[in-house]
Amino acid sequence: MTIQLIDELIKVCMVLLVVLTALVISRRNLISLINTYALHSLVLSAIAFLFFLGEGANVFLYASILTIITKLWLIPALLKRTQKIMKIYTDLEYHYLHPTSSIFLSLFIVIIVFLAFSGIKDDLGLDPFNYFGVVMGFSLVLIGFMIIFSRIKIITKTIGYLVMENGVVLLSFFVGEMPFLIEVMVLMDLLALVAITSILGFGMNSSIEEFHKRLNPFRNWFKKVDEK
Amino acid sequence: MLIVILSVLIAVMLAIILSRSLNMMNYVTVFHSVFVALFPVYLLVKGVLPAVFHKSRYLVVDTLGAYEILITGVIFFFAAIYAKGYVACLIKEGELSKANVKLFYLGYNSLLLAMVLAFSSNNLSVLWIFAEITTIVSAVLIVTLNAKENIVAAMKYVFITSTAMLFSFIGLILLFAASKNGSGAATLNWDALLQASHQIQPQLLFFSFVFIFIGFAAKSGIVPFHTWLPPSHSKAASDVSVLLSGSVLNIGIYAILRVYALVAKSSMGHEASMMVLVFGIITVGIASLSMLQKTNLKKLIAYSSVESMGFMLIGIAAGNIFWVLYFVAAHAMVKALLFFSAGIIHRQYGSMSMAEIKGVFRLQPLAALGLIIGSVAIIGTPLFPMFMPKFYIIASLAKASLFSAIILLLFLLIAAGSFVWLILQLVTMQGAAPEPYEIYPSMKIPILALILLLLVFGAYFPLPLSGILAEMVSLLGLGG
Amino acid sequence: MSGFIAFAIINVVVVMALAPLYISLVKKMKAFLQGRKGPGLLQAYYSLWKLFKKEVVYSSNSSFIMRVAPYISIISALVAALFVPLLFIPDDYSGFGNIILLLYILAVGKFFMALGGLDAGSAFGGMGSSREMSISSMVEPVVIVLFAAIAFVFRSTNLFEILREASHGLGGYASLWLLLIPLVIVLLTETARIPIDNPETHLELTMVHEAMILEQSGRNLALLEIASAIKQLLLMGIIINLFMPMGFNLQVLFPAGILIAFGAFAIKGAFLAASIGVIESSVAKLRLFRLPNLFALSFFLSVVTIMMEVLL
Amino acid sequence: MMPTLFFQSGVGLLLIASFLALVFLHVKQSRIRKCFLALIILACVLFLASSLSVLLGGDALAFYLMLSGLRVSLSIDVLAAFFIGIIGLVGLSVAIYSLSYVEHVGSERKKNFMLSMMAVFILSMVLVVASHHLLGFLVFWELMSISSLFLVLIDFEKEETRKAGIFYFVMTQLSTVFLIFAFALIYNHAGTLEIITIRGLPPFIASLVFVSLALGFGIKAGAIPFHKWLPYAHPASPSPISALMSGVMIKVAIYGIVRFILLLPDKKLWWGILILILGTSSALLGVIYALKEHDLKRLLAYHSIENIGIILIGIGLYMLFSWYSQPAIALLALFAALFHTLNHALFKSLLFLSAGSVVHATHTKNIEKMGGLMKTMPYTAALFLIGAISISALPPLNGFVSELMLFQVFFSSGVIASPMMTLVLFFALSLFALTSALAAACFVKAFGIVFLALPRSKEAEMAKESGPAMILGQAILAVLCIGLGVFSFQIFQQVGQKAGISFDLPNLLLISATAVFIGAVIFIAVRGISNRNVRISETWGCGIASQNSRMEYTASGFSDPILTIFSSIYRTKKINRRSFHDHDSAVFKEGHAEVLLLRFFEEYLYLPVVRLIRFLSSFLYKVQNKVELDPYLLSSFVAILALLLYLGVAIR
Repeated sequence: MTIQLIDELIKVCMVLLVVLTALVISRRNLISLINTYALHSLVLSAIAFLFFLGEGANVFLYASILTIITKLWLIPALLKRTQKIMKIYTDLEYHYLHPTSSIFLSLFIVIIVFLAFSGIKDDLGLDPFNYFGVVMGFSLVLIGFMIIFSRIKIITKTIGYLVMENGVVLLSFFVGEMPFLIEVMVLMDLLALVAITSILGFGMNSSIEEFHKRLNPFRNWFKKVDEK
Repeated sequence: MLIVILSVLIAVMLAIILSRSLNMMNYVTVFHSVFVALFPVYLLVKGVLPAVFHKSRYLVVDTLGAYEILITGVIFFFAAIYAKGYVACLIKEGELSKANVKLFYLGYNSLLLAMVLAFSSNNLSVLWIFAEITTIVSAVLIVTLNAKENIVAAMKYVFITSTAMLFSFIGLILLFAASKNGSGAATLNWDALLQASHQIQPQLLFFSFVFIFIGFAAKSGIVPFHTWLPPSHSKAASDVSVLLSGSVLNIGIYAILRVYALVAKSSMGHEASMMVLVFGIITVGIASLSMLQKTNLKKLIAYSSVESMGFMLIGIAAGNIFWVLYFVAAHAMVKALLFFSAGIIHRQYGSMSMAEIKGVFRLQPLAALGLIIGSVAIIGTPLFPMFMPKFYIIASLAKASLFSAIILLLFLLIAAGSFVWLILQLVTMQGAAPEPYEIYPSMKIPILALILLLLVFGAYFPLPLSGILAEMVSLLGLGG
Repeated sequence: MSGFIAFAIINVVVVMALAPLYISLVKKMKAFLQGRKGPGLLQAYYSLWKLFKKEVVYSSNSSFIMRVAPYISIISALVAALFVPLLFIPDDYSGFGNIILLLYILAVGKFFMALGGLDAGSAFGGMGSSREMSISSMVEPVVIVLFAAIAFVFRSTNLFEILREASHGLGGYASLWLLLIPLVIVLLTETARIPIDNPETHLELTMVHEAMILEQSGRNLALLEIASAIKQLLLMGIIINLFMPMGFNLQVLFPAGILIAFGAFAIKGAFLAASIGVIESSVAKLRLFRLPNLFALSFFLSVVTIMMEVLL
Repeated sequence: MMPTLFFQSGVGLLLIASFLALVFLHVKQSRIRKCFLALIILACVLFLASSLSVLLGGDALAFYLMLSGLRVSLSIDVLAAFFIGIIGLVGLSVAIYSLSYVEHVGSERKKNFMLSMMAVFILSMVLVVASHHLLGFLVFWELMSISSLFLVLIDFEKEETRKAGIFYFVMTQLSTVFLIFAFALIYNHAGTLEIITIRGLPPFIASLVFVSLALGFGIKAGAIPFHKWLPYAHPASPSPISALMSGVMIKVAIYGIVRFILLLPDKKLWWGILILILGTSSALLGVIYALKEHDLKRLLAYHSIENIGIILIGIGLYMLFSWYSQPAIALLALFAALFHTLNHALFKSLLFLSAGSVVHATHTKNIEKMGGLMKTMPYTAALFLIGAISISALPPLNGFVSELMLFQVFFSSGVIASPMMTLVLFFALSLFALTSALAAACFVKAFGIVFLALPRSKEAEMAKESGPAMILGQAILAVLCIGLGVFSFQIFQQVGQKAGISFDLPNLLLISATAVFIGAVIFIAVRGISNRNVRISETWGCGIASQNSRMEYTASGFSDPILTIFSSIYRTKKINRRSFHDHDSAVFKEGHAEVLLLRFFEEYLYLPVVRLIRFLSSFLYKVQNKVELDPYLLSSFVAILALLLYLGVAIR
């Protein structure tokens, strides 16, 4: 494959990412929300893989594989389990923003990010293509943030956080690869975070006794599904 | 050395997991914190700093790290002693279920571990990860109490800091790229960055500083990222509040200080210090105004933590790192004293509402004394350790910007007013309160010890300490 | 020193001798203007003598303040008499003559009189003291500025020096004539005369000074009367020797010079006392709260004097 | 080295006393309290000795103290020695007075605590004055504030005391804030913290330092418009403490002003004018407010404001005349200010102590409920009278001498080259004269209503004379008041020789002797010629058979004419609420009318600030006290967006 083709493909993937993000903003069904996130991560790993093809650095390959393992399988599974326990299927309400205003705000965000990063574009040595990637990555972070504060349910918030994290990863692809060890540790951290927010989210929707039963010992969390 | 440390840690964790009795867990924890406290002392006395743990230089303990570890160790040590009695009280009152005690101690020791590792990280991204881990572990510690508000508080803590920390990570990525573009060798090792900092593009450096600042500012409760702090510090068990306020908050300031050291000498140094100053002043202002709402004792103390953090930022911006570092230690001690005393008050009255704290001198004289001495100390009264750093930092600030010094002084006055109101309330409110609550001696020891420490450090400034502080300043390259 | 002692004795004797006379003279003048015959010129002496021979009545509520106030009053008046040279200026007057001290020595007497007014617990006495202290505090700035103006003109705060300078004539000090009006107002105020106070009446609405000493009787009342007469004479003496220095401080041989000066002073005093009588008869008493206006006038004139001195 | 040793052992004794009193907080025996007080008395005597040796011998003492790593240099030069002398004197008499007074203070703990804090208080004041190091100054200054705060709060059960405490604290800390600011500026520009380094400041900074010092010390000294804490704090605290606070603590602020003004370089004309305006307004308004007070201790507190004003006038005159290069007159003004400081310390402490005896005896501070105490408490009455004469500036007592010196300075303002300034000074002179006359009026009222005529309440009737220690404590001060007045000429001859200037003071000794002589002659003469019969009878009351206390003139009645004349200064607010039975407001149901005295400075200066802060704080509380997470996240989101915008603009 030629470099041009890869670049084109990456551009396609990025468009896909934007579309998926818009879906995350507007989805109300939790299951489909989680699935959308999984797809989001898949596109991300695809981009990593394309980078591997284009630049040949092994880090991208590992990153791609890791993303698939954790974000396509582990985290969605965890989330789905939580969702099942909590018996919540939809997240209907919005805070501050509605889907349409969210989309407009996202546009605004992109412009601001574009403006803000233009100052260091040359310092970082970014060509327009990479610069676009950086802007997209950062905008994803902010849009994820927007999801966190505009949606009510904890699971949605967690997904918002995950979208943010995807944005960070995307940005890092375009700026330059981080040491692999760091990437792994970040992912571990992410897992722990998702776990804790899920547990806390459960706690908010249940009685204290039930919550503590699950909280301690940890392993109970993964064994039992509440039958009520 | 690494092996010795690791084996101790593993032994500690195993011991906790395996132990059956509460006392056993407590003793192990006390041992652990003593070990942590002695570790930097050993390093300092031996003069082997910086101690490098691996050739990747990811983990390096330099003087600053050792100093912070020492503070952490001391605070955790006192908290561990306090925990013995406090946990027993909590169980007796049914606020902590017995099954959760193990989780509590596990979290306690992991938090200590994460703190130590964070302070020994030379690599900024490693520091970032450990800082994240402290968030998660702290959240676990907060929710061990049987109260729903605790979950909400922990949730706030996790979400607000983690989202902000992601921006920090972006900053780290940018810094990483910048170091590659500037000096050729891509690295996030702090010592290497400091050496190469003059080669890095200043704009880029500043850019990444701003992002890194966001995350760690959230970590240490800087306005407007402070909103998690009052609820989580006030809802957590007092023992945990001590850890959070006296120790965990320091990570943020510590990281900001490190990164600030990189950017301060560049051509964007002025912008950086201006930004830090603005955040500091806003923080002190909002916190001191919020302290005036006299409802909840622990919330008041928590807001005062926010205020102190803001003050540290101001100190950094004013360029008086020497006294900022001393302030960190003083603040940790005072905050520990305040929260320990508040814990006893909480046991006595079953509430933190200030209106209900009546006749405290009759019921809990030691707690009252602790609160009063703590309040007197934290407002920067002379002959207490907070006074000298406050004076010198304000002096430096007045040199940099007269206007902000005046504003700052007025805010500090408001903050002091709230504490005096608290003292008055404690001293004057009499009422037919219940019988004195029986307090375990292990809860009294830390309070007494801290009062003594405060008095000693207030009256006497040890000369070796001055050497250590100066060494840290020169290490950061921020001297004069 | 012996010169001063001689001066002191002569001054005190003159004061004691002349003070009641002018009280009567003013009364006589007022009576004349009202078409009455009026008391004889020696009436004041008779009255005093009679008072001395009467028994003293103390209120059962009163304390020693009541008993000492008359003495302090007369002492303050007599000490003040040492500050105002009436006939001649001694060579050595060290320690005396400070005009501020003079003022405050008079104030001591007033202070104790006011306390004495409160001592018996009667409403009249309290009212009198209250009004007296109000008026005196209103007039105080006026007096001080007036004296400051005088001191400023003569570059001295010592009355002996001022009067010595003035005895050469006021030719060089034209602006000083402006001070005559404030001085007269102060004189009227300090001696409790119309338009500030009414010495004749015992009508509760108008009296000030008389209300204050209402409870005093017998020899104590006599002492107070003498003291206020002396005060009047001293203030008159300042005005006379400042503006009409003819015959004052003659550098002639001892008995003759003194006698001439005494004669001159007595005549000038009589003239001034008569003028006071005229003034008292021709104006109406002011309401208490209108007094600040009057004082403002004299204050203004004093300030103008100073301004003239400073600017011209 | 003896004086240094005296000083140091005095410090040590006070430390021991305060420590022991804290340790034996619960001890009931009054004997042990006597021991503590003996320690304090001894320490004060030692301070006096060391101060006198400096004042007479002239050699400044210098030594140092290690304080949390700082080498705080202490130095007792003539100025410091003078103030230490004041502290020693007043401390001595207050401690003697307390020997019996302290037994009347609440519980055992309170008694011992009061003694402990009193020792710390005296100690801190002495050290503030002695300290020659900015940080040391600040440390002891704070110690002084805190210990006095505790002392104000001794009677903490009362609501008004608590209010007074918080008010006092805020004001005193505000003063510290300004001091910190000024010291920080000095430190920045001079590099070290020795007080003497203040000389090297650039002009603008010097002005800034001056203003903030003037504010800082002005607040502590109680100069108008920063005076509000004084009338709250003084009545709230026990009388010996009021005596210390009013007699000495606010003098320490004066010490600060004098010390720094002497050192500051590049003095501007407007500095002097500022101080003069501050002084004149404090003096005049202080006494005018005092006139309307009927709370005895608050009345005295307002008089403290007045006298601080007088002292400030002296300092202002010093600055003005030295700007116009008239060093001799300037020095006279400075000596007048300092002498008045001493005098005020003496007579105001005396007055507060005797007021304390009175309040203790009658259990009320309201003078409308007193009266007739002259007969039941003759010694206290006599002592109060001496204080009253002294504060009313009547000769031959000390209060008169210092005011006389000020008058002389004013009178010589003709030497100033600028006519405008001369006129301004004459105007200030008239206000000053008004002040001193009003003070006399006020003390006629105070003494007359409290001690003369008939008792106005049961308590006043039952009042008992206080114990010998209390009398002795006051007597020391009273004797000094008389002595310093009568011997002023001789004293200032000595001082003049040392300072190299001549004071043109009247010889009050001679005049008093003359007065005594005349008095004796008059007395003999009157006895010789007059009727010696004395009759005791009812006061004449227009024929009403027996007089009672309701017929007496009241304090409000007494001050009413002056209040009417100054009615534009006392603003009143009339409240009239009525409710009716019907809609047409025809049938009256009930009503409420009241005339409130508007406290001008409180209404227009303090309260708006308090309201603003309270509004902000409750707003922030509302914003920050949400249950949900989202608003919090939104705030950080907005902050981050703002930072991004900033970056977009800043980095180009």
